[in-house]
Amino acid sequence: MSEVISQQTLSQLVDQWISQGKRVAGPTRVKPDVLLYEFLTAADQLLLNGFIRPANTIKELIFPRTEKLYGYRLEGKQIELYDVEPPATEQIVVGARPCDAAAFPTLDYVFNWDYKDPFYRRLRDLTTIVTLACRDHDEHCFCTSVKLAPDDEGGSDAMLFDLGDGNYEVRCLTDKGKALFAGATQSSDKVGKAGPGPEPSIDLDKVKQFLDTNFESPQWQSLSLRCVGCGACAYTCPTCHCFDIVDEGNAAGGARVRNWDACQFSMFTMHASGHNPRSDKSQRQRQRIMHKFQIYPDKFGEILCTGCGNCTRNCPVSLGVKPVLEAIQEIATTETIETK
Amino acid sequence: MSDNNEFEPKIIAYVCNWCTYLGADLAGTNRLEYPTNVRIIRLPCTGRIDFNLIVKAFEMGADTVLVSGCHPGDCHYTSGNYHARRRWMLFRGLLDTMGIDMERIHFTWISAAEGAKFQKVITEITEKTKQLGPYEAYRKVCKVS
Amino acid sequence: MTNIYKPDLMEVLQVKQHTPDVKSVRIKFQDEARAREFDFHVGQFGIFSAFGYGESTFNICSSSNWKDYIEFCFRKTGMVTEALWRIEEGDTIGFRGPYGNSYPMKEWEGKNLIFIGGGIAMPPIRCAIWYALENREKYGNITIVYGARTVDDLVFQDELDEWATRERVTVIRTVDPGGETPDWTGKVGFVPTVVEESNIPMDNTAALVIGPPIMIKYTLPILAKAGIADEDIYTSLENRMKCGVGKCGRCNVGPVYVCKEGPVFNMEQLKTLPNDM
Amino acid sequence: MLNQLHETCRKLLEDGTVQVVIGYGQSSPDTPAYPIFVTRPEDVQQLVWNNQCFGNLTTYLTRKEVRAMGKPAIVVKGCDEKTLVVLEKESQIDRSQIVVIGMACSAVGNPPLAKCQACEVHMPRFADATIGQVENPASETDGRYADLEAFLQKTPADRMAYWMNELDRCVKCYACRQVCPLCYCETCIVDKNRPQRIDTSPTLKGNYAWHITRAFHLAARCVGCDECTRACPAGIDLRLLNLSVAKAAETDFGFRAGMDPEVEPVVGSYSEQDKEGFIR
Repeated sequence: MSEVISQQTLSQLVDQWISQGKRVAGPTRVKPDVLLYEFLTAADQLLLNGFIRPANTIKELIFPRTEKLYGYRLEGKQIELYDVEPPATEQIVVGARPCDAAAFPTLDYVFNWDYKDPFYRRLRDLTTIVTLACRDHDEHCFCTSVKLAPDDEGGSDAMLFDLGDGNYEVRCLTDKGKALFAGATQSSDKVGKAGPGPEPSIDLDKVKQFLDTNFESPQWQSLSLRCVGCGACAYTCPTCHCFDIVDEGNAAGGARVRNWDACQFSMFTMHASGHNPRSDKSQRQRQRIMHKFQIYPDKFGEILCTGCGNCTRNCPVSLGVKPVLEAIQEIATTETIETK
Repeated sequence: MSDNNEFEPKIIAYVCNWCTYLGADLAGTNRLEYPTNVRIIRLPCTGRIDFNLIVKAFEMGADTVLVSGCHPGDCHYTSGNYHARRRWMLFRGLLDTMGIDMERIHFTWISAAEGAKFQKVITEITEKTKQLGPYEAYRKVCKVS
Repeated sequence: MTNIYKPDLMEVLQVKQHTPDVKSVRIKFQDEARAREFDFHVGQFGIFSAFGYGESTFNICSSSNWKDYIEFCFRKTGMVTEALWRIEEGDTIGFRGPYGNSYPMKEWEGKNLIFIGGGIAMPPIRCAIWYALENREKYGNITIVYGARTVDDLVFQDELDEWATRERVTVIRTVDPGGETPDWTGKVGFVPTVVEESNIPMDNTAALVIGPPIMIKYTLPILAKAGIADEDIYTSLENRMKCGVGKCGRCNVGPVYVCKEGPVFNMEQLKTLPNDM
Repeated sequence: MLNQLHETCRKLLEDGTVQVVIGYGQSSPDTPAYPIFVTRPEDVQQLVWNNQCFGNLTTYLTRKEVRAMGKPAIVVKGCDEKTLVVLEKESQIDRSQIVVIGMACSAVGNPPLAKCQACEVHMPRFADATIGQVENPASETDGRYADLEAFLQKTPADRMAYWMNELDRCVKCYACRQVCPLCYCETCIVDKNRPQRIDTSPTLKGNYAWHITRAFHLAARCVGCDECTRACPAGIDLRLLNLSVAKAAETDFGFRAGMDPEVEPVVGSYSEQDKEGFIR
């Protein structure tokens, strides 16, 4: 037995949430050739099918690209700090991909170890995530290689399965999810099924082994050679979470703000002295891969990658995680053969 | 509308040290009154007037920006104003495409002897800006979300 | 929920200029309750802010025994430090911390101590020196080797003078060749050479070496040769940081987050880290 | 054509004329080709040439890692080749130290990119080796600024509204800057903070300041390769901004960046006769 919802009821539900003043986001076409997760003003903007995944991620709902940490007012020698009004609006994402949602249980670790990040937690609590199990994948998808699946439930409060007949099976996974769909679904004997997902192509153990023993490998140079050094991969990654803290304001007052930052920028680690521990883009590319597949797993036990493939899709030179891992795997294999 | 409520525009004037600034000075010594809406920022030469400064002025709440320097041929540094002129020509095209109100950006040549012209220009663009009203559109851009 | 990014407001009690581009600042909590509960260990760092400009990370260079105020020291090099350069007595700045680990002052008890610093690295050593002097009976001989490019670049000169008058304390000052003045009475030469030539007894000794990477690189073999074990040689790393609390992702050296697992490391630990510095 | 490319490159590598060939590789058909760096003659088979070869590879000529590889040969389309003219004019490259392999190109993309619709350099003009012939190249049109002109039909208020909507999506990943072969500054002005001219935050304010700056720093330099637009993950049509400055340069000075190596660049020179109708 399952619970199903028709496309029509789902749309009504979305409109209802919007009219209740909730912020509802989902995949939508902002231009003929640009598909992004955006806040919706009406259910008919929501697109669930006919594409692999949006070019951005839902990370932004919980870890905004720019966020005020607090404000300050200056008057003569007097300074007053004040908290920025915390967001109180409930947020709902509809039609997120499981590879978007799966990032949050992983990100919970870094935002909550020792010092708890109140901004992340607040938005995390306010957000309900309804994912849609993937039926299709493209050549950049590799969720199955990082131990996820097209219907991975991590981070989802509810998951939809397209039944192909204008109906969706709804699986409520948390209380938040249940509350959202309470009374809106009907019992049915139809059970949804996700697509098979991409064939796993990366042996993570092999990759980890390479990373553990090849910090100083000349291969990093060739692996990063075509990288142009932008932040498109990091900013469209569901799990990249590095940030910068800057002041925005003038002599009278302003705010301290945190903005997304990316390890691929040379300024990221530049010391005041002018020394830069990662002055080379090979060092920066290494940091990105190490952080995801060695440092984070060693520290928190989770891989910092959901295999969504956004980094490669958005990369101006089609680099990103998957091609690098595949190359590492190939190098690792060749080297093993050679040493034998 | 009472005088108190009348819109008083903020006008930023980037002027060169050698001509327009002295022109403004002359207006002062000759007691030629001009509106107090203008805030004069002195730079060495119009060639130094980085277009970022124009954007910055709008960011900081200017309703109109004036850039003014030496007449062609009079540049203290020989050619600063010629270079500036070229850049403005290109810059105007860009701002126009971005939908920035071109009636809020003015360029003039005012020499050290033209105190009266300075007075006239400032009076005119102040009046003009009063008609246009506050530059709400750019303030909307700069309202940090 | 506590806003971990919001600093405490601090009143500036004193600003002291040491060199043409180095100042130290003494600050105290505006909030008295915070002042009472505040505690730290020497070696920890804080994040200091000039509102309107941003935050910068410095070691807390005062001793943890000084309860009425804390001090930090900085060189004018960027936007934030230029803003801090302009502050005066009575101004307000921001401080959050203390962050990171600290010097193992407890473990060092019963040992001779050798402090080796170069340039702007004196402040993070100074807190440990004062702490040791304030618990004088717990530590053996103290040797301080401090070098800078020129005589003008030596910071805390008055305190160096004072330390030199204390019992069982040796202070060796040096400047790089060419940096001396006609009346300079200290040594002339680079720190590693001076350490080597000074015949400092190094038995039962713990060393704290902070300075430019090149200075550390050439000093370490000398200490090793004198028989100081890797686990007794300490340094403090100063990577670029933004959050200070292990989130912003830039201060790591390989797997180690300097802001949380550092900034204090001994050589044994550093040798396990990849060359990411 | 591909054979000829392979042979040319093999020869260049074999006889040591160059140490590296910067060209296009591809993982599977009909996916965007990406830059590859071929250093061994036996690897020239990896080079591809087809309508997926979007990138402007000249962006690598000024990068230290690539420079360290030795003398390069570079595969260019007619449009990319214009960049070389500007780079040389700005003393960023020594043309005699680069072997340019020009590819005849009717258009890239399917459907062809906007820039290809009004392309007049299907055949590279200054290459050391030119490969292929364009059959029935679209005849040169005056449509270079067609999209911009259509856009300018909107009222200024509508244009403002359009950009507010577009630039709201900018996340400041700087892909536009990083792919640009003419954004070669050691330290970009947004990365300088004394003073902080441009807000680094990806707010509308910071984004406006950034995109005005980016477009204007390319004034009369941008050759219209449109890599910035292609690279933008938010799909912002940066091309319109570049075109507006290019159009001003052409209208006012008869100048088109990268077209004629003999002409003095517009920015950096001046004429006493420049028109100044807008100056009082």
